[in-house]
Amino acid sequence: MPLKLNASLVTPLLAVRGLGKSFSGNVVLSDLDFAVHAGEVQALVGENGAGKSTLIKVLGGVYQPDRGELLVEGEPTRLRSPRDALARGIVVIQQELSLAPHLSAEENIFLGHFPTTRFGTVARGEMRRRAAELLDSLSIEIDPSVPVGRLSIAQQQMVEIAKAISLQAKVLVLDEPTAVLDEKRVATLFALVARLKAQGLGIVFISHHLEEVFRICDRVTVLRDGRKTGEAPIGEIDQEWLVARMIGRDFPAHARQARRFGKPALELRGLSRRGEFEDVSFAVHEGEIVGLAGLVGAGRTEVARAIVGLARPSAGTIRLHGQDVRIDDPGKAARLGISYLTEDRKAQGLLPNRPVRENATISSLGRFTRLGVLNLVKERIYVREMIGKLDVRSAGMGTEIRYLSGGNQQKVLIGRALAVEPKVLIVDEPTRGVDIGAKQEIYALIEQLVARGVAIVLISSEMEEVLRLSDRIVVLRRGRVATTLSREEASEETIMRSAALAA
Amino acid sequence: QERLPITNATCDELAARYEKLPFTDILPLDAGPVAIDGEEKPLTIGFSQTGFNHPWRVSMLESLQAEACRHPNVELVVLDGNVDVAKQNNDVRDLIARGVDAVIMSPVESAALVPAARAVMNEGLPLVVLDRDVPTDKTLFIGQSNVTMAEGVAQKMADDLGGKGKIVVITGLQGSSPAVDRNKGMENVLEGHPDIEVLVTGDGQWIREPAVKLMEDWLTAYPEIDAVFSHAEESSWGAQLAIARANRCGDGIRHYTFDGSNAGFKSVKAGTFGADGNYTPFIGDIGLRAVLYTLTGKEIPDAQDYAEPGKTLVLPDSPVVTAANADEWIGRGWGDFEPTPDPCR
Amino acid sequence: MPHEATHPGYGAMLRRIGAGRLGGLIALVVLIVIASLLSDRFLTVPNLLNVLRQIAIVGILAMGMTFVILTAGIDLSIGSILGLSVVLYAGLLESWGLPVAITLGMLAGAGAGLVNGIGVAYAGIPAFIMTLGMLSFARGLAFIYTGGTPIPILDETFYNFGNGYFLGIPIPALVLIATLLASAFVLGMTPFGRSVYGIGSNEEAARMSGVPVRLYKTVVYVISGGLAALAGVVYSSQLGIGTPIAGQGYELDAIAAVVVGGTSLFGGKGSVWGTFIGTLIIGVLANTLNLNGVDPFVQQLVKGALIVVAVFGMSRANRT
Amino acid sequence: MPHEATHPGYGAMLRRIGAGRLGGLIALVVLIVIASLLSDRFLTVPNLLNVLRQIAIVGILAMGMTFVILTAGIDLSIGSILGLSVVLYAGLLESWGLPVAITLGMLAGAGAGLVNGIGVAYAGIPAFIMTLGMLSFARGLAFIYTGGTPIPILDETFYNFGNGYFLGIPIPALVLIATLLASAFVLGMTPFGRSVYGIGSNEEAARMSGVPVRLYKTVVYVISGGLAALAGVVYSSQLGIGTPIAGQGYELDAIAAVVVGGTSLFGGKGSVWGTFIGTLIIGVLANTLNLNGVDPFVQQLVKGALIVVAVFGMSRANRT
Ligand SMILES: Nc1ncnc2c1ncn2[C@@H]1O[C@H](COP(=O)(O)OP(=O)(O)OP(=O)(O)O)[C@@H](O)[C@H]1O
Ligand SMILES: Nc1ncnc2c1ncn2[C@@H]1O[C@H](COP(=O)(O)OP(=O)(O)OP(=O)(O)O)[C@@H](O)[C@H]1O
Ligand SMILES: [Mg+2]
Ligand SMILES: [Mg+2]
Repeated sequence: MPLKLNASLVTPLLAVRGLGKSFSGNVVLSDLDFAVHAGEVQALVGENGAGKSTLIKVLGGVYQPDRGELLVEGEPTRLRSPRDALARGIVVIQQELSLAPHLSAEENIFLGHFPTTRFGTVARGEMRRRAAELLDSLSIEIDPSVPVGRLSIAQQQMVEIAKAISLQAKVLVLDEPTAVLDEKRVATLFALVARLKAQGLGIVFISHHLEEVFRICDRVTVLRDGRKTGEAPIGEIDQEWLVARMIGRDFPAHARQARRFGKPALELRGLSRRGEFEDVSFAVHEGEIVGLAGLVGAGRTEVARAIVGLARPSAGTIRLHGQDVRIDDPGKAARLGISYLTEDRKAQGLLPNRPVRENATISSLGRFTRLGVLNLVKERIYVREMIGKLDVRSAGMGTEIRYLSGGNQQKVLIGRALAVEPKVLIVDEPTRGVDIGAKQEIYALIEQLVARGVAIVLISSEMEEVLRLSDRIVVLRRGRVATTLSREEASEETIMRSAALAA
Repeated sequence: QERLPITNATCDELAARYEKLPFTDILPLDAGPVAIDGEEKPLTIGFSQTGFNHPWRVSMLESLQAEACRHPNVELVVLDGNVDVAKQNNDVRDLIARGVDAVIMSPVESAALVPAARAVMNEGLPLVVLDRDVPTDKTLFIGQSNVTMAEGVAQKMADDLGGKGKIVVITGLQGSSPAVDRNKGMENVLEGHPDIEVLVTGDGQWIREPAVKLMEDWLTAYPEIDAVFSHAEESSWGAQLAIARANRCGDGIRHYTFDGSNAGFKSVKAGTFGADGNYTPFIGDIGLRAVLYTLTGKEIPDAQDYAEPGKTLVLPDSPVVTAANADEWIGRGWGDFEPTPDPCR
Repeated sequence: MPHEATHPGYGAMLRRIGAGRLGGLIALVVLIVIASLLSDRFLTVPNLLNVLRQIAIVGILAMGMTFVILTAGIDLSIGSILGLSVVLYAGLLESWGLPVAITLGMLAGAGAGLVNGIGVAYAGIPAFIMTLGMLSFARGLAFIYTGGTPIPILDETFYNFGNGYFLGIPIPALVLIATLLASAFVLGMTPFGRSVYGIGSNEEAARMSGVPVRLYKTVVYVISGGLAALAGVVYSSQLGIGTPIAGQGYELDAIAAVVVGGTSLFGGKGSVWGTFIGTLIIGVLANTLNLNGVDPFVQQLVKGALIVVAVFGMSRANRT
Repeated sequence: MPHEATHPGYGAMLRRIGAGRLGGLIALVVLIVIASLLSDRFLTVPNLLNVLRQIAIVGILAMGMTFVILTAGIDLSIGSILGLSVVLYAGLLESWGLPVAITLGMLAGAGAGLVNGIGVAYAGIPAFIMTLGMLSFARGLAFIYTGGTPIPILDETFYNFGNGYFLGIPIPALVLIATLLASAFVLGMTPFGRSVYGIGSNEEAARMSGVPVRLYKTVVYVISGGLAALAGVVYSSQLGIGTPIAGQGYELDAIAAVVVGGTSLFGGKGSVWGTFIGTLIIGVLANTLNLNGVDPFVQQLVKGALIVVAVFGMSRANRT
């Protein structure tokens, strides 16, 4: 490998020239040049909908380019399918997780390239051993024989990464791999990326976290509306340079307003669910944001699900505005004024083949209904306004939401949660996969809601986000409240310490 | 030479079979083009059959095609009702839309084809109904009775059993009109024989496979069975297979069945079946001749008034085929295939 | 819209949405052109009215099936429910009179649908199995009620309903069209209808959004059962008989109409308009084959092949 | 494992997986106990062998169907393919001899499956429609080939195959068991088999992983068609006749067996062992009803209700 290094510095492992791609007349990429070299981590950044995922889908053989050529080690190539791409050593981890939920982790890792015995059967022993090694090297603590559908999103993401490594790639493309990982796992992943880079792989890394780009990348390419607006070695630029090319505008400096809390809106008392969390108590007041921090798997999502009636607590009570309530399903929760923005966009959020408009209003149809009939005009006006306010970018509200970029999908779902005008809003990883511009917009939105007296529970693995928004921070560790920190006490360090402390 | 639909036979082949048809002497008609008012224009006759899921139904068409072959200016349009009254209703209306000169119909279900029959009559077209009647106006109905036929078969069974015994019944497809009628005929006879006990009834769907399972299970459940009363030869064969497999050939279980195929008659002769209801499908040719009589303005000699609207043509009774008359009937039934070898022999 | 420039898309997008149905329409038009070339009887008023009358029963069934399939469910029991309702109409007519007979029969159909719905939505039994069970169960009831013998219906009013015309159009066709319009309204203009699409698109997400998923899924089977009983009204009034074997196998015809009409069996996508077109395609196909006197055995073959070709052609048309 | 405490999971996990089949087994055992109480003839060797022979045809069909359903597909054409193969065996036997007849019939079955597979996997036609078309098409072919008349089979060897015993077990039952073992091996032990689960679980993910999705999907339909033809061998050798209506409606029985056996119609989940149990449940049910001489009308009713109850009970058992 090292011998070839020099030569491959000249010839990129993978490149596109003059690439163009559109979907039924909708131009997504135009005249794009992009290259990945051996032993290099190439960052790809841009706003939601800039075309990053589309580009890497072309690289991975999922889409065929309309225009331009694709070169693998200097040789013009057509990749007709992901199978073709894999055969050429190009491995892509998609933004949307793509695992087979019914298969075990080890089978998912080796799906498409099972180790076989000499009789052509799957070599189970070898598969298990190699899977265990891989998972171990990534410090993923899961039972490799468990169906991945039972794993948390973060764990699934790690399985995907293990899978990619098992493929012995020459080029590894990671589309927002860190979006669902906590700090600890991000560090693990970055160590791995460094190792692979040293082995001579070419790596493409997509992230909305610009600090991550500066942490591990060698070069960066900026996309905007499907065109390249900048390319530079990482050492020659700074964050402002990036933001300017991505968005072309600046953000106002963040100034936090003082908040005034009202009466307790939502109180949990000794809430437990066997095997998931235990004795969780905290209160959220009107006009307050309570952050729920913790490592992946700490049980934050489970608590939220119990609150909105998706899982039945085995003990404890939920009080709403001073009254004990029993919530059996999210419909009841919604009627009581509790809205939940789920962390698993694809599985629990999107109505994938329905238009943006319907996705936005499915929770709040009542407000457009008179005498049992929907007022479609009113709905349209409302959605248009919402799309404008949240800056959702899509061809129109009639587009099926699955065709939107991940970040824009998230904005629509936020719009859905807001449309019911909740009194209590639980947001689970609200800015996962959202670009920095949109992130600011979402923060502003959350702050507006709080100012209007909404009580908010914020679940987030992003330390910065929790710190910035929360008035109080409840840290969960293995299903129990480890500590509750006031705004003054909270810092990245105090949170991490109580979240990760050995039991 | 052109092969005709369904039967896949040529007119030459059918001409040979015409010779053997039992009722060519009823409404006799010379071969050759049919002239209406002295004009030999092409005639299209629609035939709406219940369904072609049974060879009996194919044989009915065969007799019809054989007659049609004798008249070069007569063309048949054949439709398959798929044993669905609604489909057959639609078929008949499609025939009218196509502009046929007359309709021959063998209904899935008597009462349900009334609207279709009225539609034909409203167009002023001749309508000949075969096998199962429709209780509304028509040009002519030609058919035998499944009820009386079943009475004959059941009577033979009662006689053979000496008025005493245990029987099992395998019906034709549940709810289909011949199954209903054959059951009724059997019940009529058994009313007079209180010592004949019906152990159990099952749905044989006219075919072999379900009958095998039924009989297998019944042989397990009932140590003593004297006879199998089955609505179809195929189902009887299924029962016989099950008997052989259960090593119960020695029990002397008798079979009483229906269909009237040559293979069935041979099996009666061989003693496998005690009786075969001789329900002939060869009435299609009479139907077509009746239509041609009507179109040419010829009187149908033996047409009589009867309980239903319209007229009927009374056919000579086909006797139940038993060992006594089997020889006389072999060759006059339908189908030219050999009987299944009796596994008990 | 700030991003107009990047997304010249509206027109394109619209075209794509239109095309979802365009494919079906094109297939229908092509079929009609071929049919008229093959037989000059095809494009006559009586024949077209025939076709409309002929598709009414399966069309009404297919409307109900569309609701169910939109939720990613399936209802195999509609043929049997039709059969059950039909024998009830026939059996109750004489002693109780037309209105009572119809009411009770329709209630039985909706009731069977309710059982289906509760089984699927509350007991969590897969729709395929639940409605397969009902297929057997309802048919058994129909047989037991009649003792296996068809019951003739001798009511003139009823007969005229099934065989009459209103404004020159066969009444069964009008029933179908009324069903179509009502279904389109419910699916397009009510929160319930909207939620039906949502449930089919992603049941979990719909639940999270506060849609009363189980209730609505139940309602969908009640609609399907009720419409099967309505199809039974058309059936028995048209044919003047209540036979326990009525409607056998119609579930497959109805599903075929729905899918040919572009509704996805995986739920969340499709419309009753599409189903109407699908029903027409299948109806015109059967009519043409009959008009041209195609050998019945060959008809089966051709019909099988043509449905596949139609769906294939449609998906092509919708792609471009 | 550090997370043992919060995740008591492994044991529970294993038990849960086991239970996926346990539910079916419990249902079967309950059924068997009831059957033996209702009739003392039930638990006799000849009767149990009978049951095994009786389930062979649908069981073999259901094995093929399991492959298809595991990929989230469906094959409605197997009954017709069985019918087509059966008339080919009967028709070719006399002039070409047994081996050639069987080979050609099996090839026809696999060929029909191949057409299904290409239609579904390459042309993107929904499996329901593609195989519904084939249902009609293959049945049409069988009718045309025979002219609607059954062809008797007069071959002793063939007859003995279908009706004989080997080591005291009916040969059809042995064929079923061999099919079961081979299917279980392929699904459980080969890359193809595991990929079948992967495709059904998440087709997109399988494609991304480099699984030749279209090829494998095609193969699955070829297997289903081929096994339908194998079931045809059992059918015609047992009955000594090649009738074009053979196998009508068997597709629904096969699907029922698969689903009762715990395989999900949405793909990715299930096993041929489950299907075998499902087939047994349905077979024992029919046998018991017959042994007790239940009226055929009532049988239908009871059968419908019991399948639903069995599936419901199983899902309960699997939950705890
Ligand atoms: N299959 C498709 N059909 C139609 N439009 C599509 C399709 N895939 C993507 N698009 C559109 O292309 C644009 C680029 O999407 P893409 O997913 O590449 O963005 P992205 O840069 O990855 O965004 P994000 O950061 O939010 O993931 C978006 O406007 C999206 O709506
Ligand atoms: N490391 C792990 N090993 C095994 N199981 C885990 C692990 N991490 C999470 N889980 C599973 O995830 C569940 C808790 O995850 P949950 O989603 O509630 O946590 P969270 O704090 O919300 O994390 P996330 O950041 O992923 O949302 C547990 O019940 C467990 O099944
Ligand atoms: Mg993206
Ligand atoms: Mg979480």
